[in-house]
Amino acid sequence: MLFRAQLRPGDRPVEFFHMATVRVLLFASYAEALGTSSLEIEVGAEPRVRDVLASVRARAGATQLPPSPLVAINERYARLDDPVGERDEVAIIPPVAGG
Amino acid sequence: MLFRAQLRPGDRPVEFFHMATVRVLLFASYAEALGTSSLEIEVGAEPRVRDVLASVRARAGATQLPPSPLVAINERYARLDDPVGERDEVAIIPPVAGG
Amino acid sequence: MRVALVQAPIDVSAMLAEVSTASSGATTLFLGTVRDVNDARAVDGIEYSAYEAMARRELETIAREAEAQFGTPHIVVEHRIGFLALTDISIAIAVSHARRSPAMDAARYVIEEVKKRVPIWKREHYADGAREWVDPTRGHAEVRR
Amino acid sequence: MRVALVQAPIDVSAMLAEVSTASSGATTLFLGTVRDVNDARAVDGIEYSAYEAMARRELETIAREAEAQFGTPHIVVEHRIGFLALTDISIAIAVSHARRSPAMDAARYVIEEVKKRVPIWKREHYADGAREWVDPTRGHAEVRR
Repeated sequence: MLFRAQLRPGDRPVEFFHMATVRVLLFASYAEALGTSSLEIEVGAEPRVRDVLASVRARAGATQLPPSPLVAINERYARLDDPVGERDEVAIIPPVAGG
Repeated sequence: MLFRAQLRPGDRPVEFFHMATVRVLLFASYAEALGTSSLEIEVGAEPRVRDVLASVRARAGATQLPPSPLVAINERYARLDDPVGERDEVAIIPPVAGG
Repeated sequence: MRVALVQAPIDVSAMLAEVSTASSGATTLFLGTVRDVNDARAVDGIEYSAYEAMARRELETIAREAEAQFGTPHIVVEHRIGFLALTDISIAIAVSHARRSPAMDAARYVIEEVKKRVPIWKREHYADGAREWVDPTRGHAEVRR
Repeated sequence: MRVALVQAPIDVSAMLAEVSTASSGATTLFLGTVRDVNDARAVDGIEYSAYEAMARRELETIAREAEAQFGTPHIVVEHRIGFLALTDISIAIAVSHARRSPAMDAARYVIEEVKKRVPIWKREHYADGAREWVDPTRGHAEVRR
Protein backbone atom coordinates (compact mmCIF):
# COMPACT_ATOMS: atom_id res chain seq x y z
CA MET A 1 0.00 0.00 0.00
CA LEU A 2 1.23 3.46 -0.89
CA PHE A 3 0.80 6.64 1.11
CA ARG A 4 1.66 10.13 -0.08
CA ALA A 5 2.41 12.90 2.38
CA GLN A 6 0.77 16.29 1.91
CA LEU A 7 3.04 18.20 -0.46
CA ARG A 8 3.78 21.88 -0.83
CA PRO A 9 4.27 23.17 -4.37
CA GLY A 10 7.83 22.52 -5.54
CA ASP A 11 8.42 19.60 -3.15
CA ARG A 12 9.44 16.30 -4.68
CA PRO A 13 6.89 13.64 -3.84
CA VAL A 14 7.94 11.62 -0.81
CA GLU A 15 6.63 8.07 -0.76
CA PHE A 16 6.24 6.02 2.37
CA PHE A 17 6.18 2.32 1.56
CA HIS A 18 5.19 -0.19 4.09
CA MET A 19 5.53 -3.96 3.81
CA ALA A 20 2.33 -5.72 2.83
CA THR A 21 1.36 -8.91 4.64
CA VAL A 22 -0.20 -11.55 2.42
CA ARG A 23 -1.75 -14.79 3.49
CA VAL A 24 -0.58 -17.75 1.42
CA LEU A 25 -2.25 -21.16 1.39
CA LEU A 26 -0.38 -24.35 0.60
CA PHE A 27 -1.89 -27.72 -0.22
CA ALA A 28 -1.05 -31.36 -0.70
CA SER A 29 2.59 -31.93 -1.73
CA TYR A 30 3.42 -28.24 -1.35
CA ALA A 31 2.06 -28.11 2.20
CA GLU A 32 4.09 -31.22 2.94
CA ALA A 33 7.25 -29.73 1.42
CA LEU A 34 7.02 -26.51 3.40
CA GLY A 35 5.68 -28.17 6.53
CA THR A 36 2.65 -25.91 6.75
CA SER A 37 -0.63 -25.23 5.02
CA SER A 38 -0.51 -21.46 5.41
CA LEU A 39 2.06 -18.70 5.63
CA GLU A 40 2.03 -14.99 6.37
CA ILE A 41 4.34 -13.43 3.83
CA GLU A 42 5.83 -9.92 3.95
CA VAL A 43 6.19 -8.36 0.53
CA GLY A 44 6.98 -4.88 -0.77
CA ALA A 45 4.38 -2.34 -1.85
CA GLU A 46 2.13 -3.12 -4.80
CA PRO A 47 3.07 -6.76 -4.80
CA ARG A 48 2.32 -9.08 -7.67
CA VAL A 49 1.91 -12.82 -7.66
CA ARG A 50 5.56 -13.27 -8.69
CA ASP A 51 6.71 -11.30 -5.65
CA VAL A 52 4.67 -13.47 -3.34
CA LEU A 53 6.10 -16.59 -4.96
CA ALA A 54 9.65 -15.22 -4.66
CA SER A 55 9.09 -14.68 -0.98
CA VAL A 56 7.67 -18.18 -0.52
CA ARG A 57 10.70 -19.58 -2.32
CA ALA A 58 12.96 -18.24 0.40
CA ARG A 59 11.34 -20.64 2.86
CA ALA A 60 12.79 -24.01 3.80
CA GLY A 61 11.41 -26.83 1.66
CA ALA A 62 10.36 -24.49 -1.14
CA THR A 63 12.84 -26.00 -3.58
CA GLN A 64 10.13 -28.50 -4.43
CA LEU A 65 7.95 -25.79 -5.96
CA PRO A 66 8.10 -25.78 -9.76
CA PRO A 67 9.31 -22.64 -11.59
CA SER A 68 5.74 -21.49 -12.32
CA PRO A 69 3.22 -23.17 -10.06
CA LEU A 70 -0.49 -22.56 -10.49
CA VAL A 71 -1.64 -19.73 -8.25
CA ALA A 72 -5.09 -18.55 -7.22
CA ILE A 73 -6.10 -15.25 -5.68
CA ASN A 74 -9.31 -15.42 -3.67
CA GLU A 75 -10.25 -18.81 -5.15
CA ARG A 76 -9.66 -17.82 -8.78
CA TYR A 77 -6.71 -18.76 -10.94
CA ALA A 78 -4.32 -15.82 -11.35
CA ARG A 79 -1.28 -14.90 -13.45
CA LEU A 80 2.24 -14.16 -12.30
CA ASP A 81 1.88 -10.44 -12.84
CA ASP A 82 -1.55 -10.04 -11.30
CA PRO A 83 -1.53 -7.60 -8.37
CA VAL A 84 -2.07 -8.93 -4.87
CA GLY A 85 -3.95 -6.88 -2.30
CA GLU A 86 -3.28 -7.02 1.40
CA ARG A 87 -6.47 -8.83 2.24
CA ASP A 88 -6.18 -11.25 -0.62
CA GLU A 89 -5.81 -14.97 -0.05
CA VAL A 90 -3.11 -16.35 -2.33
CA ALA A 91 -3.10 -20.10 -2.89
CA ILE A 92 -0.28 -22.04 -4.50
CA ILE A 93 -1.91 -24.95 -6.28
CA PRO A 94 -0.10 -28.24 -6.89
CA PRO A 95 -0.94 -30.13 -10.10
CA VAL A 96 -4.60 -30.99 -9.70
CA ALA A 97 -5.62 -34.63 -9.63
CA GLY A 98 -9.33 -34.65 -8.93
CA GLY A 99 -11.97 -36.85 -10.45
CA MET B 1 -37.31 -78.13 -53.16
CA LEU B 2 -36.47 -79.82 -56.41
CA PHE B 3 -36.94 -83.50 -57.25
CA ARG B 4 -35.66 -85.20 -60.36
CA ALA B 5 -37.32 -88.35 -61.68
CA GLN B 6 -35.14 -91.31 -62.62
CA LEU B 7 -34.19 -90.72 -66.23
CA ARG B 8 -33.34 -93.07 -69.01
CA PRO B 9 -30.61 -92.00 -71.45
CA GLY B 10 -32.06 -89.65 -74.08
CA ASP B 11 -34.98 -88.50 -71.91
CA ARG B 12 -35.29 -84.79 -71.25
CA PRO B 13 -35.07 -84.06 -67.52
CA VAL B 14 -38.49 -83.70 -65.96
CA GLU B 15 -38.60 -81.38 -62.91
CA PHE B 16 -41.24 -81.61 -60.20
CA PHE B 17 -41.52 -78.37 -58.23
CA HIS B 18 -43.43 -78.20 -55.05
CA MET B 19 -44.47 -75.07 -53.21
CA ALA B 20 -42.34 -74.17 -50.18
CA THR B 21 -44.08 -73.07 -47.00
CA VAL B 22 -42.31 -70.27 -45.15
CA ARG B 23 -43.18 -68.86 -41.76
CA VAL B 24 -43.25 -65.06 -41.69
CA LEU B 25 -43.29 -62.96 -38.53
CA LEU B 26 -44.80 -59.49 -38.36
CA PHE B 27 -44.34 -56.90 -35.64
CA ALA B 28 -45.61 -53.61 -34.35
CA SER B 29 -47.20 -51.43 -37.10
CA TYR B 30 -46.83 -54.22 -39.68
CA ALA B 31 -48.61 -56.74 -37.48
CA GLU B 32 -51.32 -54.18 -36.94
CA ALA B 33 -51.62 -53.48 -40.68
CA LEU B 34 -51.95 -57.13 -41.62
CA GLY B 35 -53.97 -58.05 -38.56
CA THR B 36 -51.66 -60.86 -37.53
CA SER B 37 -48.21 -61.42 -36.10
CA SER B 38 -47.40 -64.47 -38.19
CA LEU B 39 -48.23 -65.90 -41.60
CA GLU B 40 -47.62 -69.17 -43.41
CA ILE B 41 -46.63 -68.21 -46.93
CA GLU B 42 -46.53 -70.49 -49.97
CA VAL B 43 -43.74 -69.64 -52.35
CA GLY B 44 -42.19 -71.34 -55.37
CA ALA B 45 -39.05 -73.47 -55.28
CA GLU B 46 -35.75 -71.92 -54.21
CA PRO B 47 -37.43 -68.82 -52.88
CA ARG B 48 -35.55 -65.65 -52.04
CA VAL B 49 -36.48 -62.91 -49.60
CA ARG B 50 -38.03 -60.85 -52.42
CA ASP B 51 -40.36 -63.73 -53.29
CA VAL B 52 -41.53 -64.01 -49.71
CA LEU B 53 -42.16 -60.27 -49.61
CA ALA B 54 -44.08 -60.39 -52.89
CA SER B 55 -46.30 -63.07 -51.44
CA VAL B 56 -46.89 -61.08 -48.26
CA ARG B 57 -47.79 -58.05 -50.35
CA ALA B 58 -50.72 -59.93 -51.81
CA ARG B 59 -52.33 -59.98 -48.35
CA ALA B 60 -54.91 -57.51 -47.17
CA GLY B 61 -53.39 -54.55 -45.33
CA ALA B 62 -49.95 -55.06 -46.87
CA THR B 63 -50.09 -51.77 -48.73
CA GLN B 64 -48.63 -50.21 -45.61
CA LEU B 65 -45.36 -52.08 -46.08
CA PRO B 66 -42.63 -49.89 -47.57
CA PRO B 67 -41.01 -50.88 -50.89
CA SER B 68 -37.99 -52.45 -49.16
CA PRO B 69 -38.70 -53.23 -45.54
CA LEU B 70 -35.98 -54.61 -43.29
CA VAL B 71 -36.07 -58.38 -43.24
CA ALA B 72 -34.41 -60.94 -40.99
CA ILE B 73 -33.94 -64.64 -41.57
CA ASN B 74 -33.58 -66.64 -38.37
CA GLU B 75 -32.96 -63.52 -36.28
CA ARG B 76 -30.30 -62.02 -38.57
CA TYR B 77 -30.75 -59.17 -41.00
CA ALA B 78 -30.97 -60.45 -44.59
CA ARG B 79 -30.94 -59.03 -48.13
CA LEU B 80 -33.66 -59.15 -50.74
CA ASP B 81 -31.90 -61.80 -52.79
CA ASP B 82 -30.86 -64.03 -49.91
CA PRO B 83 -32.30 -67.55 -50.27
CA VAL B 84 -34.98 -68.69 -47.86
CA GLY B 85 -35.12 -72.30 -46.71
CA GLU B 86 -38.32 -74.10 -45.82
CA ARG B 87 -37.61 -74.17 -42.10
CA ASP B 88 -36.40 -70.58 -41.95
CA GLU B 89 -38.19 -67.97 -39.92
CA VAL B 90 -38.54 -64.78 -41.95
CA ALA B 91 -39.29 -61.59 -40.03
CA ILE B 92 -40.37 -58.32 -41.58
CA ILE B 93 -38.99 -55.60 -39.36
CA PRO B 94 -40.62 -52.17 -39.05
CA PRO B 95 -38.33 -49.16 -38.51
CA VAL B 96 -36.71 -49.87 -35.15
CA ALA B 97 -37.27 -47.45 -32.29
CA GLY B 98 -35.57 -48.99 -29.28
CA GLY B 99 -33.55 -47.26 -26.60
CA MET C 1 -20.89 -58.83 -20.49
CA ARG C 2 -24.60 -59.38 -20.11
CA VAL C 3 -27.65 -58.20 -22.03
CA ALA C 4 -31.30 -58.72 -21.25
CA LEU C 5 -34.82 -57.79 -22.15
CA VAL C 6 -36.81 -57.26 -19.00
CA GLN C 7 -40.44 -56.62 -18.06
CA ALA C 8 -39.84 -55.35 -14.53
CA PRO C 9 -38.35 -51.95 -13.69
CA ILE C 10 -34.60 -51.81 -14.32
CA ASP C 11 -32.49 -51.90 -11.16
CA VAL C 12 -29.75 -49.39 -11.90
CA SER C 13 -27.86 -49.93 -8.65
CA ALA C 14 -27.62 -53.64 -9.34
CA MET C 15 -26.27 -52.93 -12.81
CA LEU C 16 -23.63 -50.57 -11.46
CA ALA C 17 -22.60 -53.18 -8.91
CA GLU C 18 -22.43 -55.77 -11.65
CA VAL C 19 -19.86 -53.85 -13.71
CA SER C 20 -17.86 -52.66 -10.72
CA THR C 21 -14.40 -54.21 -10.42
CA ALA C 22 -11.31 -53.31 -8.40
CA SER C 23 -9.51 -52.40 -11.60
CA SER C 24 -12.22 -49.99 -12.81
CA GLY C 25 -11.35 -46.32 -12.59
CA ALA C 26 -14.42 -45.13 -14.45
CA THR C 27 -18.00 -46.26 -14.86
CA THR C 28 -20.52 -44.83 -17.28
CA LEU C 29 -24.24 -45.35 -17.06
CA PHE C 30 -26.61 -44.30 -19.79
CA LEU C 31 -30.36 -44.30 -19.18
CA GLY C 32 -33.09 -43.81 -21.72
CA THR C 33 -36.29 -42.60 -20.09
CA VAL C 34 -39.84 -41.92 -21.19
CA ARG C 35 -40.40 -38.23 -21.65
CA ASP C 36 -43.51 -36.14 -21.70
CA VAL C 37 -43.21 -34.60 -25.15
CA ASN C 38 -42.35 -36.02 -28.55
CA ASP C 39 -42.75 -34.17 -31.81
CA ALA C 40 -44.59 -31.44 -29.93
CA ARG C 41 -47.25 -33.89 -28.68
CA ALA C 42 -47.91 -34.55 -25.02
CA VAL C 43 -46.99 -38.16 -24.24
CA ASP C 44 -48.19 -40.06 -21.19
CA GLY C 45 -46.59 -43.40 -21.74
CA ILE C 46 -44.90 -45.71 -24.23
CA GLU C 47 -45.56 -49.35 -25.04
CA TYR C 48 -42.34 -51.13 -25.98
CA SER C 49 -42.47 -54.38 -27.90
CA ALA C 50 -39.73 -56.48 -29.46
CA TYR C 51 -38.84 -59.39 -31.66
CA GLU C 52 -37.45 -60.77 -28.47
CA ALA C 53 -35.07 -63.50 -29.59
CA MET C 54 -33.54 -61.31 -32.26
CA ALA C 55 -33.42 -58.25 -30.00
CA ARG C 56 -31.42 -60.20 -27.42
CA ARG C 57 -29.13 -61.49 -30.13
CA GLU C 58 -28.55 -58.00 -31.57
CA LEU C 59 -27.95 -56.51 -28.12
CA GLU C 60 -25.37 -59.18 -27.50
CA THR C 61 -23.70 -58.57 -30.87
CA ILE C 62 -23.54 -54.85 -30.15
CA ALA C 63 -22.10 -55.39 -26.67
CA ARG C 64 -19.44 -57.71 -28.12
CA GLU C 65 -18.58 -55.16 -30.79
CA ALA C 66 -18.15 -52.50 -28.10
CA GLU C 67 -16.02 -54.86 -26.05
CA ALA C 68 -13.77 -55.59 -29.05
CA GLN C 69 -13.54 -51.97 -30.14
CA PHE C 70 -13.00 -50.32 -26.76
CA GLY C 71 -11.57 -53.15 -24.66
CA THR C 72 -14.53 -53.09 -22.30
CA PRO C 73 -15.64 -56.55 -21.17
CA HIS C 74 -17.61 -55.07 -18.26
CA ILE C 75 -20.79 -54.09 -20.07
CA VAL C 76 -24.35 -54.72 -18.98
CA VAL C 77 -27.33 -53.70 -21.12
CA GLU C 78 -30.97 -54.06 -20.12
CA HIS C 79 -33.89 -52.99 -22.27
CA ARG C 80 -37.34 -52.96 -20.78
CA ILE C 81 -40.43 -53.89 -22.75
CA GLY C 82 -44.11 -53.49 -21.93
CA PHE C 83 -45.92 -50.32 -20.93
CA LEU C 84 -43.70 -47.62 -19.43
CA ALA C 85 -44.92 -44.47 -17.73
CA LEU C 86 -43.23 -41.06 -17.78
CA THR C 87 -39.69 -41.07 -16.31
CA ASP C 88 -39.52 -44.89 -16.44
CA ILE C 89 -36.21 -46.26 -17.65
CA SER C 90 -36.48 -47.99 -21.04
CA ILE C 91 -32.79 -48.83 -21.47
CA ALA C 92 -29.81 -48.87 -19.16
CA ILE C 93 -26.24 -49.34 -20.33
CA ALA C 94 -23.48 -49.69 -17.73
CA VAL C 95 -19.80 -49.91 -18.67
CA SER C 96 -16.70 -49.82 -16.52
CA HIS C 97 -13.06 -49.62 -17.52
CA ALA C 98 -9.71 -48.70 -16.00
CA ARG C 99 -9.86 -45.37 -17.85
CA ARG C 100 -12.73 -43.03 -18.60
CA SER C 101 -12.59 -42.69 -22.38
CA PRO C 102 -13.23 -46.34 -23.23
CA ALA C 103 -16.07 -46.47 -20.68
CA MET C 104 -17.74 -43.40 -22.17
CA ASP C 105 -17.10 -44.37 -25.80
CA ALA C 106 -18.44 -47.89 -25.30
CA ALA C 107 -21.67 -46.68 -23.70
CA ARG C 108 -22.19 -44.23 -26.51
CA TYR C 109 -21.49 -46.87 -29.14
CA VAL C 110 -24.02 -49.22 -27.59
CA ILE C 111 -26.87 -46.70 -27.46
CA GLU C 112 -26.22 -45.48 -31.01
CA GLU C 113 -26.22 -49.02 -32.38
CA VAL C 114 -29.26 -50.03 -30.35
CA LYS C 115 -31.18 -47.20 -31.99
CA LYS C 116 -30.14 -48.40 -35.44
CA ARG C 117 -30.37 -52.15 -35.22
CA VAL C 118 -32.25 -53.71 -32.35
CA PRO C 119 -35.77 -54.82 -33.33
CA ILE C 120 -37.68 -53.00 -30.64
CA TRP C 121 -40.63 -50.74 -31.32
CA LYS C 122 -42.52 -48.19 -29.37
CA ARG C 123 -46.08 -47.04 -29.53
CA GLU C 124 -46.57 -43.72 -27.89
CA HIS C 125 -49.69 -43.00 -25.91
CA TYR C 126 -50.63 -39.35 -26.21
CA ALA C 127 -52.49 -37.27 -23.70
CA ASP C 128 -55.27 -36.78 -26.28
CA GLY C 129 -55.92 -40.51 -26.31
CA ALA C 130 -54.22 -41.23 -29.64
CA ARG C 131 -51.61 -43.96 -29.98
CA GLU C 132 -48.94 -44.11 -32.65
CA TRP C 133 -46.05 -46.29 -33.62
CA VAL C 134 -42.85 -44.25 -33.59
CA ASP C 135 -41.01 -44.28 -36.90
CA PRO C 136 -37.58 -42.66 -36.57
CA THR C 137 -37.04 -42.99 -40.33
CA ARG C 138 -39.87 -40.58 -41.06
CA GLY C 139 -37.65 -37.61 -40.34
CA HIS C 140 -39.10 -36.90 -36.93
CA ALA C 141 -35.82 -35.59 -35.60
CA GLU C 142 -37.38 -35.23 -32.18
CA VAL C 143 -37.88 -38.94 -31.87
CA ARG C 144 -34.14 -39.33 -31.49
CA ARG C 145 -32.78 -38.74 -28.06
CA MET D 1 -27.65 -27.56 -11.10
CA ARG D 2 -25.88 -28.52 -7.90
CA VAL D 3 -22.29 -29.28 -7.01
CA ALA D 4 -20.87 -30.46 -3.72
CA LEU D 5 -17.80 -31.76 -1.98
CA VAL D 6 -18.79 -34.57 0.34
CA GLN D 7 -17.12 -36.71 2.98
CA ALA D 8 -19.69 -39.50 3.09
CA PRO D 9 -20.15 -42.10 0.36
CA ILE D 10 -21.87 -40.69 -2.71
CA ASP D 11 -25.50 -41.75 -3.11
CA VAL D 12 -25.80 -42.40 -6.82
CA SER D 13 -29.50 -43.24 -6.75
CA ALA D 14 -30.29 -39.95 -5.06
CA MET D 15 -28.31 -38.10 -7.71
CA LEU D 16 -30.15 -39.86 -10.52
CA ALA D 17 -33.47 -39.00 -8.89
CA GLU D 18 -32.32 -35.40 -8.53
CA VAL D 19 -31.73 -34.90 -12.27
CA SER D 20 -34.79 -36.88 -13.34
CA THR D 21 -37.53 -34.80 -14.94
CA ALA D 22 -40.57 -35.68 -17.01
CA SER D 23 -39.00 -34.00 -20.02
CA SER D 24 -35.75 -36.00 -19.80
CA GLY D 25 -35.30 -38.64 -22.44
CA ALA D 26 -31.71 -39.44 -21.52
CA THR D 27 -29.63 -39.46 -18.37
CA THR D 28 -25.90 -39.95 -18.18
CA LEU D 29 -24.02 -40.84 -15.04
CA PHE D 30 -20.24 -40.83 -14.87
CA LEU D 31 -18.47 -42.33 -11.87
CA GLY D 32 -14.81 -42.10 -11.03
CA THR D 33 -13.74 -44.96 -8.77
CA VAL D 34 -10.60 -45.96 -6.89
CA ARG D 35 -8.78 -48.68 -8.76
CA ASP D 36 -6.24 -51.19 -7.65
CA VAL D 37 -3.36 -50.35 -9.98
CA ASN D 38 -1.81 -47.08 -11.03
CA ASP D 39 1.44 -46.76 -12.94
CA ALA D 40 1.96 -50.50 -12.44
CA ARG D 41 1.87 -50.14 -8.64
CA ALA D 42 -0.67 -51.91 -6.46
CA VAL D 43 -2.91 -49.31 -4.83
CA ASP D 44 -5.03 -49.99 -1.76
CA GLY D 45 -6.63 -46.61 -1.25
CA ILE D 46 -6.50 -42.91 -2.08
CA GLU D 47 -6.63 -39.88 0.17
CA TYR D 48 -8.42 -36.99 -1.54
CA SER D 49 -7.93 -33.46 -0.28
CA ALA D 50 -9.07 -30.13 -1.67
CA TYR D 51 -8.88 -26.38 -1.46
CA GLU D 52 -12.51 -26.71 -0.58
CA ALA D 53 -13.94 -23.25 -1.19
CA MET D 54 -12.18 -22.94 -4.53
CA ALA D 55 -12.98 -26.52 -5.55
CA ARG D 56 -16.68 -25.88 -5.00
CA ARG D 57 -16.44 -22.65 -6.93
CA GLU D 58 -14.63 -24.30 -9.86
CA LEU D 59 -17.08 -27.20 -9.92
CA GLU D 60 -19.91 -24.72 -10.09
CA THR D 61 -18.20 -22.75 -12.88
CA ILE D 62 -17.69 -25.95 -14.87
CA ALA D 63 -21.28 -27.06 -14.38
CA ARG D 64 -22.51 -23.65 -15.53
CA GLU D 65 -20.25 -23.81 -18.58
CA ALA D 66 -21.67 -27.22 -19.45
CA GLU D 67 -25.19 -25.94 -18.97
CA ALA D 68 -24.53 -22.99 -21.30
CA GLN D 69 -22.73 -25.06 -23.91
CA PHE D 70 -25.06 -28.06 -24.03
CA GLY D 71 -28.33 -26.65 -22.73
CA THR D 72 -28.31 -28.96 -19.72
CA PRO D 73 -29.56 -27.30 -16.54
CA HIS D 74 -30.08 -30.69 -14.89
CA ILE D 75 -26.54 -31.39 -13.73
CA VAL D 76 -25.43 -32.64 -10.33
CA VAL D 77 -21.76 -33.13 -9.47
CA GLU D 78 -20.44 -34.54 -6.22
CA HIS D 79 -16.78 -35.06 -5.43
CA ARG D 80 -15.82 -36.99 -2.34
CA ILE D 81 -12.80 -36.14 -0.23
CA GLY D 82 -11.10 -38.03 2.56
CA PHE D 83 -9.78 -41.59 2.46
CA LEU D 84 -11.38 -43.81 -0.18
CA ALA D 85 -10.92 -47.56 -0.47
CA LEU D 86 -10.84 -49.61 -3.67
CA THR D 87 -14.04 -49.32 -5.75
CA ASP D 88 -15.23 -46.29 -3.75
CA ILE D 89 -16.72 -43.52 -5.88
CA SER D 90 -14.59 -40.36 -5.89
CA ILE D 91 -16.72 -38.34 -8.30
CA ALA D 92 -20.23 -38.70 -9.68
CA ILE D 93 -21.64 -36.57 -12.48
CA ALA D 94 -25.32 -36.91 -13.39
CA VAL D 95 -26.87 -35.07 -16.32
CA SER D 96 -30.29 -35.39 -17.90
CA HIS D 97 -31.66 -33.86 -21.08
CA ALA D 98 -34.49 -34.39 -23.53
CA ARG D 99 -31.99 -35.93 -25.98
CA ARG D 100 -29.00 -38.16 -25.46
CA SER D 101 -26.17 -36.23 -27.11
CA PRO D 102 -26.31 -33.16 -24.86
CA ALA D 103 -26.54 -35.39 -21.77
CA MET D 104 -23.48 -37.39 -22.81
CA ASP D 105 -21.49 -34.41 -24.03
CA ALA D 106 -22.15 -32.43 -20.86
CA ALA D 107 -21.04 -35.27 -18.57
CA ARG D 108 -17.87 -35.69 -20.59
CA TYR D 109 -17.16 -31.97 -20.55
CA VAL D 110 -17.54 -31.85 -16.78
CA ILE D 111 -15.16 -34.73 -16.06
CA GLU D 112 -12.53 -33.44 -18.51
CA GLU D 113 -12.62 -29.96 -16.98
CA VAL D 114 -12.63 -31.28 -13.42
CA LYS D 115 -9.39 -33.11 -14.20
CA LYS D 116 -7.81 -29.91 -15.50
CA ARG D 117 -9.01 -27.24 -13.12
CA VAL D 118 -10.52 -28.28 -9.83
CA PRO D 119 -8.06 -27.97 -6.95
CA ILE D 120 -8.33 -31.47 -5.59
CA TRP D 121 -5.37 -33.72 -4.93
CA LYS D 122 -4.88 -37.36 -4.28
CA ARG D 123 -2.29 -39.25 -2.35
CA GLU D 124 -2.19 -42.88 -3.30
CA HIS D 125 -1.58 -45.52 -0.69
CA TYR D 126 0.35 -48.42 -2.16
CA ALA D 127 0.25 -52.01 -1.07
CA ASP D 128 3.97 -51.78 -0.21
CA GLY D 129 3.21 -49.10 2.40
CA ALA D 130 4.44 -46.14 0.34
CA ARG D 131 2.29 -43.06 -0.18
CA GLU D 132 2.63 -40.61 -3.01
CA TRP D 133 0.93 -37.49 -4.29
CA VAL D 134 -0.34 -38.08 -7.78
CA ASP D 135 1.01 -35.60 -10.32
CA PRO D 136 -0.78 -35.97 -13.67
CA THR D 137 1.59 -33.40 -15.23
CA ARG D 138 4.56 -35.70 -14.75
CA GLY D 139 3.66 -37.70 -17.83
CA HIS D 140 2.19 -40.63 -15.93
CA ALA D 141 -0.32 -41.39 -18.64
CA GLU D 142 -1.84 -44.07 -16.46
CA VAL D 143 -2.89 -41.54 -13.86
CA ARG D 144 -5.50 -40.31 -16.29
CA ARG D 145 -8.72 -42.24 -16.43
